[in-house]
Amino acid sequence: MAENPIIEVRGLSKHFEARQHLFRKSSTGAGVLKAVDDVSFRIPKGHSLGIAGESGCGKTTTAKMLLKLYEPTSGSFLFNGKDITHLRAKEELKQFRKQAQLMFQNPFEALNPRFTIFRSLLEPLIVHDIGTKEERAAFIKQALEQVNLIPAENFFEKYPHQMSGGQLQRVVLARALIVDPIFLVADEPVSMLDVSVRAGVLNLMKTLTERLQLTTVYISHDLSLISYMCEQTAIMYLGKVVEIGDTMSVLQKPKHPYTQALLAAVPSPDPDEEPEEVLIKNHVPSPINMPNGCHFQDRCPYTEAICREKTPELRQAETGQIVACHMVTPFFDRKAEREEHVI
Amino acid sequence: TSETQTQPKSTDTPKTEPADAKSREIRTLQILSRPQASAPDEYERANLIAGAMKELGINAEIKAMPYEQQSDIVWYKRDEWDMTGWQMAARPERLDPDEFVYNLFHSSTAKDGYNFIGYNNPEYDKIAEQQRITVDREERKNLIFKAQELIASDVAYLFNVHPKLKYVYNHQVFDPNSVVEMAGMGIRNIWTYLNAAPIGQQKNMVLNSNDSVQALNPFYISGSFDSWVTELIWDRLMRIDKDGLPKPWAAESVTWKTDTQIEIKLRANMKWHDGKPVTAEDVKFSYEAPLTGEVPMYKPFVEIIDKIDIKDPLTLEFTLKRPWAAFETASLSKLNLVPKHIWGPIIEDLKNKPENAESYQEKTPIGSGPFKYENWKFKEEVVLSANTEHFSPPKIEKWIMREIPNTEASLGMIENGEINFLAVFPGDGQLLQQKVEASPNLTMVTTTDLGFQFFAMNHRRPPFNDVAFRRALAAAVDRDMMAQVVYKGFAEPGDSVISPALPIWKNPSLPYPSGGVEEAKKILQEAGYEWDAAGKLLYPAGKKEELGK
Amino acid sequence: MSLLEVNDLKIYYKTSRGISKAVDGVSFAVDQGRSLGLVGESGCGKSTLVKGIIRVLAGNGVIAGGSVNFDGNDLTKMAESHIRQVRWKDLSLIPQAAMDSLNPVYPVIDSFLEILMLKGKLSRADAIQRAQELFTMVGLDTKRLRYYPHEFSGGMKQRAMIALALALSPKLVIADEPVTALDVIVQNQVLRVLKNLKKELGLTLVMITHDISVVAETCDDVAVMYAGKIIELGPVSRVLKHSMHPYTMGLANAFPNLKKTESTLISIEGSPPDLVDPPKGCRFAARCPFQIEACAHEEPSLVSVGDRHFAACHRLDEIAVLQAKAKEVDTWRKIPS
Amino acid sequence: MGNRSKFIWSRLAQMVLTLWIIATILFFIFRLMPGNPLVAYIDPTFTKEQQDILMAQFGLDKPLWMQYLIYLANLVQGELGDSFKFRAPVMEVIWGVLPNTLYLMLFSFVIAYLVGILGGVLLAWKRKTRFETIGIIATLFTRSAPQMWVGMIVLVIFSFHLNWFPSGGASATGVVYASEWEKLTSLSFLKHLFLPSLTAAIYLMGLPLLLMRSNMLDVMGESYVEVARMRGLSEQRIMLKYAARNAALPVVTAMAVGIGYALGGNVVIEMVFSWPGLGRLLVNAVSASDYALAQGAFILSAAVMVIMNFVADILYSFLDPRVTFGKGR
Amino acid sequence: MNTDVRMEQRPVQVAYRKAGFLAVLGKNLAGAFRFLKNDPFSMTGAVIYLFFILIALFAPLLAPYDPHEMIKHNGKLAFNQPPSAEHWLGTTNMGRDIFSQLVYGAKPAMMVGLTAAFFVVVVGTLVGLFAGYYKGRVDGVLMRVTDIAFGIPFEPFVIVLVAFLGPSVWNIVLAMGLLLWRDTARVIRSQVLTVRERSFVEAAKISGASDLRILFVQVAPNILPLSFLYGSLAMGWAILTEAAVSFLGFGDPAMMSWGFMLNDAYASQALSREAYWWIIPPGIFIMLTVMAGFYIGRGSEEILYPRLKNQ
Ligand SMILES: Nc1ncnc2c1ncn2[C@@H]1O[C@H](COP(=O)(O)OP(=O)(O)OP(=O)(O)O)[C@@H](O)[C@H]1O
Ligand SMILES: Nc1ncnc2c1ncn2[C@@H]1O[C@H](COP(=O)(O)OP(=O)(O)OP(=O)(O)O)[C@@H](O)[C@H]1O
Ligand SMILES: [Mg+2]
Ligand SMILES: [Mg+2]
Repeated sequence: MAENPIIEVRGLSKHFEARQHLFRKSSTGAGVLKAVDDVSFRIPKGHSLGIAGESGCGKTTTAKMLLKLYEPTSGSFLFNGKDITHLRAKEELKQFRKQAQLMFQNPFEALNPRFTIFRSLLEPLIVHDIGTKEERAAFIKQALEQVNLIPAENFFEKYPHQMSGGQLQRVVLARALIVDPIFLVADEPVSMLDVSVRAGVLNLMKTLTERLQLTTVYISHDLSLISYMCEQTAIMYLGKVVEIGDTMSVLQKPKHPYTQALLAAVPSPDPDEEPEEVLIKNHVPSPINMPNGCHFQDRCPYTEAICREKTPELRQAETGQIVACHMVTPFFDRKAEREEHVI
Repeated sequence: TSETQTQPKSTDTPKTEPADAKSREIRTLQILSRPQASAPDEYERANLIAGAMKELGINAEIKAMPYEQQSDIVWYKRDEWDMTGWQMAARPERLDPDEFVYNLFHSSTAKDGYNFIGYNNPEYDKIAEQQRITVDREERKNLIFKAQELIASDVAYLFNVHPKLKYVYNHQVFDPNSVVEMAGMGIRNIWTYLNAAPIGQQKNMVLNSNDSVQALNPFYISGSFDSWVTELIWDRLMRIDKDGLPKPWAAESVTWKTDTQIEIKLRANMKWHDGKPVTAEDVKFSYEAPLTGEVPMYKPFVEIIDKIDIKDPLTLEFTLKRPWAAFETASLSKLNLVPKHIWGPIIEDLKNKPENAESYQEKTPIGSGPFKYENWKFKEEVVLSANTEHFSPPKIEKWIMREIPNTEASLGMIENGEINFLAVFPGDGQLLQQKVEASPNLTMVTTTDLGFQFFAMNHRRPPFNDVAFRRALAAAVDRDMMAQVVYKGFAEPGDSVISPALPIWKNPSLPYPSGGVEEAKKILQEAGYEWDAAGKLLYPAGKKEELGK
Repeated sequence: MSLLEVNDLKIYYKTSRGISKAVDGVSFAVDQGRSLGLVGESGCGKSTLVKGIIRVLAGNGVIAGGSVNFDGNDLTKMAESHIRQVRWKDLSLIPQAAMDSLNPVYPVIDSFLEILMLKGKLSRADAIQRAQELFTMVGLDTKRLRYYPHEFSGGMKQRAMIALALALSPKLVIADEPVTALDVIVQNQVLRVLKNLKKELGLTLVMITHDISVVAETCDDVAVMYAGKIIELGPVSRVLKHSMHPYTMGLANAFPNLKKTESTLISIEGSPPDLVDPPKGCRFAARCPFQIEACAHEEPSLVSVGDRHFAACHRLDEIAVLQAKAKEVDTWRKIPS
Repeated sequence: MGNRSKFIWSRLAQMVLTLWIIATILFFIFRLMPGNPLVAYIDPTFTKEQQDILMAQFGLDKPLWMQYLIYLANLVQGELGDSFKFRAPVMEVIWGVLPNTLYLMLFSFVIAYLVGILGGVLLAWKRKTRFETIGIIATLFTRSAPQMWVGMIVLVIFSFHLNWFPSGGASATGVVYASEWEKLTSLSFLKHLFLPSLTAAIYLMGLPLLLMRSNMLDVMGESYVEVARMRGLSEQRIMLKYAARNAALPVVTAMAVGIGYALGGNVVIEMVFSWPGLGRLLVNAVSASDYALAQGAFILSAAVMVIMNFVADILYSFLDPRVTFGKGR
Repeated sequence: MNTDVRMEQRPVQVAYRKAGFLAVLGKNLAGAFRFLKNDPFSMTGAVIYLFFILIALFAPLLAPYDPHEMIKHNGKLAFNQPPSAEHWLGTTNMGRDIFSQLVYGAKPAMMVGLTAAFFVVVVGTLVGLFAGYYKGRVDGVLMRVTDIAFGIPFEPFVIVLVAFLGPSVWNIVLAMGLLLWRDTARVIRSQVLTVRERSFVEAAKISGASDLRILFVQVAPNILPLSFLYGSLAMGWAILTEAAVSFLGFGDPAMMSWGFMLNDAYASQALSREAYWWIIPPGIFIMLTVMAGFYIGRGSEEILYPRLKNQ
């Protein structure tokens, strides 16, 4: 691919120590929880990547590492070609913070309940020393108008609890955009919103990110939303990326049995459509102390001996996307190297 | 700190002030006192004294502090304090004037002994030494009188009062005629315990204490309540009689062969509480054990003894290194007779250990006294039972001392009969009297205390190093008012270390200054003191404040 | 006669700001063996409605009118002691927060035993047996009966609650948002469990959700609620395919469809009215792109628009035009935010 | 398992560390005070030799660091040194009063927590009624009243005026009990125990009562209580098995911590009622400058508190299956 | 929507930044008191405090006598007098006016209460904030220190310290200050632990704010009301403790505090004398001030013992 990626992630992992009860034998036991395990991808400038997967598969953890809220256990993270995995220097970190922003799942939580909207939007300006007093007011006004909160002045002195979820989510977006980021991560940005307003926020995000040429990572368990928002899609399962590629290929011609199941499980708003059979067994196993081999082995309808022995490598499928499954015939034999997981 | 309300009277002070007034100003004097909470009377007296000083134009400030802090300063920082509240408590051996007269004022004890005020008068020293070795009572009395005169005219102490001891007993329980009053000690004494005759169902004497019994140990002088118990369990060769004079007790006779030789005949058939006989060996052991170093507190009382010879199983001869007038009181009436068969091995054992006999607590203390140990519930009560085999058996069956730290409660308990002898009452005498008068069962007996309350002045420091200043202060302090206000009449104004309760030793006419503020001012003026325009007292010309800031 | 008939039910909350008319004249019926989906925006009164039906409202909630006929009895008039018998035995409700619906300090089996022994009058052994059956029925490992609720995943808890709801074989099960907050695969599993039970046990089901896809997949009928009122009611395929109310149309536009990626999502701007002081006319008027004069002061009533299909709109007569217009993005843009 | 025992071990290690630091602070507070620690016990008329003997007897003749090491070594063996005042091992002196403190504490806790928990449930049950308002205000009264004051009033009424209970002490005059059990079950002892316990309980019960009430209100809003109601369970059952059971968790913890506090002795009450307990012992020791004893009593109370804090944690996790330990979430 | 929001070159203004910080802090402090307005209980508590603060301030005007003065009528000491027009609450056994003492007693109560509360709020909040926010080692150390504070028996500690440092109110306050912050710290910490998990804190981090800024600008305002609540409770504890310590005889003799009055009454056998006018009023006043704290805290004892869930 011609364009240099803004985001490049190589073998990123995050492990947690599991907790347990003092007296009772817990169902999980002690051990290491591999929330994210060896994840790699690249996102070129202006592109958007959707990450989907079941609850607890490590989506949020990945997002947090992308925003340097978590220090990865291993692997590296390149931003604009620069390795910033272990970036500590204050100024540089601040610079990064200005360029990478997050949009939160729960807008009711994302704003300080004791701050007015104006105050919340002012905070990043103060932190980054942007503008004079008058200019700042203008910036905030602009930012609110940009997210369709018009007339902006009406919202200045409001507190979060005085606003609706849809409005708040827009404020959250405005706050993310007010520092002119080049990279935006949206972690389930609309899952807390009502259906009727959800579309509004999504459309707004879509147009703004396109107009501002933002590189985005969009996290959701809702594949239909991802298909609506993103060019590329990564499917995660228990800390690992199992399938990644163009949204079209991944969602229309899924190769990994997990992706297939996931797609089959999405209910259709069309009452006449026959629901598909979801070929998946059991529950998500405990992410603590995973067995050898493929993480999906216990639920997969196609499991064979090799799945229990060897962790499948990511390989390119004939449809273009990259898949981690022993059962998918590789498009060409060469093992897809991490650096090559370009999308 | 606290200030009194009275303003200095400037009417009779000179309007013109001396030119060098500034340098002659007397610093603010500090009066140490225990806090009102723990010693209300001392604190109130300090207030009254500070008030009197203010009237003389002297700034005084009361510093309240716990007793430990106060004593640390008074004992160990002997030149750092000005005035302090203090008291001398009544103890039987203090019925002999020696301790007060010698220890408190002899210059030899000024450095690290009892003479913490730093009183130094060679003439007095001589008298104090003389009375110690004057065995003849009349002769000694003159010396004691003279000593008191000197103390009074020098105003060695700022005497306040001899409080009145207030005891209450239940006359439905004890025959009033059988209750014995002891000079300077009141009715709470061993003679009452021995003599009190129960007249009803209640055969026990139940009295109160307001602090814990610390130990029941014949070799350890601990708290005063401990001594109430120990003197009952352990006999002594002599005991102080109700007239304040020692009389033979376990000894049948005490005969002074010479000024330094005393022959002691033991009573026959005395037995320890464990049934073993009391022998001369035991007596000798009792007097020699302190010399081993394992009984440090009793050592001072036996050091004077040169040797003890056993003449026969019931006769001993004590030889003193030099004559000592107070020997009967301070030694023969003081040391407990201890069974050698019990304590001998203990003392031997202790010789190799850091501890000494003071820390040894017998499970069941064994003495030969009129009461036997029965039970001790820590912080609750001590129970003794009558030793019917004693040569002077008590009439009560049991002697029980209950620890009741709460004064209100002790009052309530004597009223409702939970106790029948109020042995300690630090509270308001007037109230006690009202309660007793309102009760058909109770009788109150008050006695002027052997001990006394005073304020010590530090003779090492100006202005107290000036007799005139001390005399003026003494004149200004209204001791009658103290007795009336602070003690609600339950005290007698004091002017001597010897209590009026001891007429044999007390000098009735002492030259202790009085006359109030007017008289005080006169004394000061005569001594050259002056006042500045604001009415503040100034040192006499040529003297300046050296300790001020 | 229907198993459950709700007639003009009104449920109000006393709040510091005044009376909040959370449910304001709702009528519907559920026949034996059928399933009704209740959809609507957050806060439109769905939970209030079902809680009102079995009278477990919060302290400040009152039933202000109407009746609830269940199995021939009016639940609103029933004595408390009597309705206590009905609860769970004849009618069980899986509440919205099923995740936190089990007493956290007892193992899950205790909840089953309590119900089965106390209300079902089973012996302990029978109760355990029955609990195991129920667990198997919803696809849970019977070993898990001894676990504590917090040791269950969200989907498992939801299934356990379903099992518990079925413990006494009630005639009607009401499930309040049984799959919200579950991810797709688990959601799919839970819905499958419900569907199977419906098929096998002939369960009558009322299911609340705000996801019309869920309704489309699971229910026979659907009622669309808006601001305390039902604005459209009918068989699922009719309501979703031939929506008669602008709100329902809007709702359909707002749903992304995985199979039709080219379509744009359209949102309904604005937010529902304040229930303490609802507008006089149609409650949706302020957000409706087809609003006319009458909408502002006259409340439309729920009228039949065909085969068991009802809707409440003043412009039902021009419905074909509206339906066409509703598909256009610009139609919905005109509404001021 | 690993994590679990690691937690317990690390908590134990923490406890030891905490105690060590407290002991050290205490040691230096007592030693670094100006003046001779034995000031109240060394009569200035003692000869130098006598003073030295005394200093040696209490180990005060050695250099400070050595005293400290000896002190620590003794502490590890449960040795608290000798009381200056009683000339007896501190441990022995403390043992003499500890049972009484225990009885007073247990009795008052039983009263307080019974009344408190029941009262809390009742207040929560009757919420938004006048009963509740009055109940809360009354409870706040009991919680705000100075204990000595309540004690005095109780004393005047029940002892001085009505003469129902003795006015002080722990046992009747001259009674000797064959065993602690006989003492505990004797009417006379219980009579002595009653007033001080009552006074302590009046103060203590406020905490469980208010805590229980507000927890109840919290829990009653929880989904599982609502659902229990949906299940048609009886109101009593819901209140007790659902609401109260869950609401009691923090109360139990509070009680464990409270016992820790209380074992130090309730100084004021022991003072007013002449109760021979640890608190009074400590105050007496402090005012009598019996540092060894004060230090010992203090360390002991501290140890009990530290242990009870630990017990509270463990108890909580025992009672609440949801509590987890470790570093993660 | 059609404005381009690219804002590239923005001048830096440091001064404004600082002013903004202070302004926010000030506003938040004001916000912390806002809860008073909405809660009749808290309001009652605040009114009681105000009442006593006024009494404390105007004591010399309100009290007819100096509280230490031994009053003489016609040269005779007026002691142990029952209430009369002259002495509304009678006199003590030393002839001091009880009413005047009561009035003067408000000052030390308020002084002790407020300073102790201040100590508790400041130290407890800071410790709680840092421990909760920084977690890890900082938390470890601070919480160990808190554990130590929790291991020290409170009343005995105050007594020991006061016995050593001398009987002054300030020493009592110091002793309380050294320990009482512990509850506040623990509660604030657990509160901070939850607040710091809320996304707006993450949002602030993502916006590049420094830890200290997040701590004081974002987190602190959310826990301040709790701190004030604790302050009000601490005030009650402080007053009760001062009373108890005074009662035990370790009080400041120069301060006419209510606890001291109770001690005086008790030591002077006011009970046996049935001088209720001497015993009851100081008790009531102590009770009222302490209760005021509880009222402000709305009796929320549960905040004293937060569930240990998240420790
Ligand atoms: N701070 C943490 N400490 C311990 N475990 C964590 C932590 N954060 C996340 N986990 C665990 O890591 C795993 C992945 O969590 P993550 O939040 O990334 O999942 P997710 O895909 O975002 O899930 P959801 O869809 O529910 O938001 C989960 O098992 C979670 O419990
Ligand atoms: N106890 C209550 N007191 C006052 N108002 C209440 C109460 N419970 C609910 N409400 C209000 O009543 C309305 C309906 O609430 P309800 O919970 O029934 O909505 P819902 O449709 O179930 O919403 P959701 O989809 O969010 O669960 C809302 O406006 C809500 O704020
Ligand atoms: Mg997530
Ligand atoms: Mg709901």
